[in-house]
Amino acid sequence: MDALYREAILDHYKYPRHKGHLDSPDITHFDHNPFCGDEITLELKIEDGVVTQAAFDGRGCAISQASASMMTEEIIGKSLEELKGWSKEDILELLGIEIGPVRLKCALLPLKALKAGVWGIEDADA
Amino acid sequence: MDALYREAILDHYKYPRHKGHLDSPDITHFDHNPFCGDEITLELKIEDGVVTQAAFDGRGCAISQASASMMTEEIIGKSLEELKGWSKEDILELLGIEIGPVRLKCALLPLKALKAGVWGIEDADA
Amino acid sequence: MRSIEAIRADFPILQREINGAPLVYLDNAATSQKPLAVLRAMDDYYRLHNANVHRGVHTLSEEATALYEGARGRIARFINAPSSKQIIFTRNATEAVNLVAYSWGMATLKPGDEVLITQMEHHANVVPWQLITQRTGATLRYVPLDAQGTLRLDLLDTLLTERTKLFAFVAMSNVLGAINPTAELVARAHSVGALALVDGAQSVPHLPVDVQQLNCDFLVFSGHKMCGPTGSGVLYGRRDLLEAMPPFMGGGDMIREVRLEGSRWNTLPWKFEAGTPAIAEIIGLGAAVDYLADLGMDWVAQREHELVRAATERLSRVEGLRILGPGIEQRGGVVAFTLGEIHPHDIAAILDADGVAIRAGHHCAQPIHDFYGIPASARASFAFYNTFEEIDRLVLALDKVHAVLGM
Amino acid sequence: MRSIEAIRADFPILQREINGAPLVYLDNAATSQKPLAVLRAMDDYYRLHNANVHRGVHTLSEEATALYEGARGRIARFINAPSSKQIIFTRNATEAVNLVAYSWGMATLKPGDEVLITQMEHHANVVPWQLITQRTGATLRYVPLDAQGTLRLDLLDTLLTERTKLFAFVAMSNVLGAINPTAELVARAHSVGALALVDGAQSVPHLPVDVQQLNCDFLVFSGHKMCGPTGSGVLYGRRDLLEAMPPFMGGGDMIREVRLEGSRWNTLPWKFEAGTPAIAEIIGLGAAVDYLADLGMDWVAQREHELVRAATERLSRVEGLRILGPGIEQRGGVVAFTLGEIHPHDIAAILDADGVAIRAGHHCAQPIHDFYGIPASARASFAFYNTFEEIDRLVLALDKVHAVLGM
Ligand SMILES: Cc1ncc(COP(=O)(O)O)c(C=O)c1O
Ligand SMILES: Cc1ncc(COP(=O)(O)O)c(C=O)c1O
Repeated sequence: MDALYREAILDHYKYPRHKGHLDSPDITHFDHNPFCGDEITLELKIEDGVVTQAAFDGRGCAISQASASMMTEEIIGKSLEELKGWSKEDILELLGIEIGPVRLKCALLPLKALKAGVWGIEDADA
Repeated sequence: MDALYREAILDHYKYPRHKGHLDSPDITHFDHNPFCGDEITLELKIEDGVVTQAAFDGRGCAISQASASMMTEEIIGKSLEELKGWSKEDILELLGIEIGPVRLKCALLPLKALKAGVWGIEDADA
Repeated sequence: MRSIEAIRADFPILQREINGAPLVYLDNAATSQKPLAVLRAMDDYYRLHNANVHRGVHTLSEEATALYEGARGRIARFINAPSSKQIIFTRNATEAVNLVAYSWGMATLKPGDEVLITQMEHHANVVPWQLITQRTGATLRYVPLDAQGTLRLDLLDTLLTERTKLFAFVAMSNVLGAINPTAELVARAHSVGALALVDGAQSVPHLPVDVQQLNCDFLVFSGHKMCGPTGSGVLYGRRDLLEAMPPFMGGGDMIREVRLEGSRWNTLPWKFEAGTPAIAEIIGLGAAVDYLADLGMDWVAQREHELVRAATERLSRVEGLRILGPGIEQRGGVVAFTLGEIHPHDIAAILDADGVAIRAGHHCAQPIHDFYGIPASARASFAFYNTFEEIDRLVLALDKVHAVLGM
Repeated sequence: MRSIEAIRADFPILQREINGAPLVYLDNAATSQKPLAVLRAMDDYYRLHNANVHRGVHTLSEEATALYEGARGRIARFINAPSSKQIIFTRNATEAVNLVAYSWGMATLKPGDEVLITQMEHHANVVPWQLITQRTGATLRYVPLDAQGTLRLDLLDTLLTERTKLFAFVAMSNVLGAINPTAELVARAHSVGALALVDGAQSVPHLPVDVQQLNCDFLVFSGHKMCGPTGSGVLYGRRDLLEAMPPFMGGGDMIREVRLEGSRWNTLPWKFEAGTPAIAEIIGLGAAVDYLADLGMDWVAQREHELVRAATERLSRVEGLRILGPGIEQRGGVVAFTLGEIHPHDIAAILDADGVAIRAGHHCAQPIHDFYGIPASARASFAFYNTFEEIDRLVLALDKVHAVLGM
């Protein structure tokens, strides 16, 4: 099968972690990619500058959904300062796949929402 | 030498016939080709629907000048009706050369002036 | 008729392997592949004749001009235009629509006027009209779709009124595959005094098109979708309209005289062709229409109809697959579909792993997808060089999508 | 450095014979010839990778996109643009000027505003400003020429005022050969708060050009004049300006979202690239800038300078021959001339009989010819692949013009 759909990605796509909503999140951010219709809403609870809970909701392709699921797992327990330093490489490492320019947009949509939420900036470049 | 500049053409170019102006012409028509700057003023005297005198003035390339000179020679004595029936083939026959699309415009400028003058129509297609 | 194998041999790219499997190219509505005859026409031009056209007195320039203008004549004949003066070269269909919007639209439209388009338009036939109606204060209206993905023609009487100045619509949708009753729609536009612009980007490459029979005022299409090169497109227009329209872009070739105080325009078609044209590309497009004319557009349409009939039959048996658009009688060689909840990107990516190239997304037709309430669809689109075996490969690969992503 | 013979072997057309004599191609200012590397890049694209770019998920589309966007990066580096987002692809330099005129000009210019151009502009940098100033009620002004055929810079103080919104001028004239002090003119424009648009159609192919050093706001040029294919052109723009400008043409690729109620634009550079771009041509242009960068633009400029120095020396000894434009220090590889009263068409035709290709006419620069009071001129223009022997052939053929047409 295509290297894109490795086992871990399919697992996160079929059984997404942290999918849903938080009660009164501290940060909520919605982003979408109109070219393919991927949508994500990311919610975070923050205590002392550290992410204590994370959830996402949305729809989209396996890559964007797996990326969101993996990312929410990973960011819990991380400080906002650390997350501000995250780059596209961090997400690609999580996904563990090589990715072309079109699908890259899918893979990075959750990061884009995270960054924008954390920085409080709409439409920031990931 | 280039087939364009055969002897007869050079002769008409160097020694143009009927170059100049008529006293009180019946028909005067100016036309020009802005792409190369060829200009011609054609003057005709008409009696009983027949060209009795013709003259041209202008400037331009050898082809346009030779064409004007040859044409004025040829049209004297011809009826306006007959000239209305002239086409581009008649001029090309006079010139006796094969001619590409760009120079064709030069060759046909005198005919264009003749036609417009005779038909009284500005900018008529030759 | 030559065999399909022989025809396929004309297209070098069809020999390619993708991820170890022979390429199955089913993205023809996005752009077609090019036969050798087209590649050779352009290569020969550059190796033997390349020069700037018009007004060059030297041999190369005369040759280049004859090739370029010769292509115009052959393209005119291909759509049965009365004169090659009515064939204006653009980069693509999109530029052709913009040319009409900027030149005719800006000079004509006023507040109160209406432009009518449809909900099945490609963005190329939407956005220019949004821009120009905003600028001029005119109103943009849409013919909506019915449940079958065809036009609500029952609403035309209400939508087409004496306020309508232009009805711009697609002859064949690049998503729904729907073939619209073009001549009838043109007549309806004319009956209220509106002009009719036909977006032929999908019809000219795939169906016989005769502008005199359609009686349309404008027709736009793209060379790259009809075996021609990228960078080539066409606007056909009614002669009196084109004569009356102000120029669009200014520059060399489109003028007759330039003085510091002002300029006079050149005659048709050059009035609308500013600057050095896409010479090699238009010569390539000339070779492409020769190629298509040799095959015969009736044969092309027939062959693609058989392909799409087989495809829709086989696809409709795939579990969870839903085809957008009308039934086979009204459909050209395009099948857009959804597959359960699986995102089209995932479908296309998994198909690609087996060498099957389809497109996923909104195909530059978001209003259609809004109508269906979906963000995107997968689309297989056919050309005459496709085969029935390739349809088998498509269906097999779709089974794999289920296997990989099915819950 | 490779030998000139080796370089000439890269250009297949230079093997051609015209009327029995080897081609001497001296019409490079109209369009350049193309090296094999450019032809191969395009042919390979069509044979191996052809697909529509952007948003295609299948392999061919990803390859095509990578090639297309890769070319953008290389072209950006060629002119030292800060970012490839500032490189917008057009058909030619003419379209690039029109893009600025329609997008920036229509949104910005008001009655009382002024656009300043010069009397040595190509029509491409005249007519769009005539059209747009007429539409907006702004005023168009000209920097006149002095007797040497250079700009009357002494008048700049009067002509450039706080009313001037844009100063658009040619870096190197395609008739006079004059190389203008571009960076200085840009600075002068900026000193009154005006933007500076540089027409680089003749400079980018022949001189090293660095947009950051010039500090210009816009730069336009054409691919076909710099070893690239027809159908390719470039607009470079300052990023903040491009961001703020409204789109020019509407359609696919330039939008982010299209709803029936309106649309949102895509980001740079795609906001200005509506519809399927000239994919193969831009890939070809990428190969062309690689080719030029390999030669080195310093070497190109040096070589062409030597050629034009030799040409002007030898030509000035031809009886009755008068060269238009400035002396050799200020001249690029262009020599326009008149020969007594002999019409330039006749000169070019007689030269063509000996295989020497020059251009005759106004070269899309009528205001220059009006200045000299002549309707047309003959023009020899050089590229690095020309030779000193070819200059001999030019001069010999001019002697023949005298023999044939002399009185
Ligand atoms: C100085 C100058 N500007 C603009 C142009 C227009 O170039 P194009 O016809 O490729 O748009 C030319 C081409 O002749 C030129 O020499
Ligand atoms: C129906 C339709 N119209 C217009 C276009 C625009 O064509 P281009 O991108 O070549 O301008 C397309 C191309 O996808 C199309 O399918």
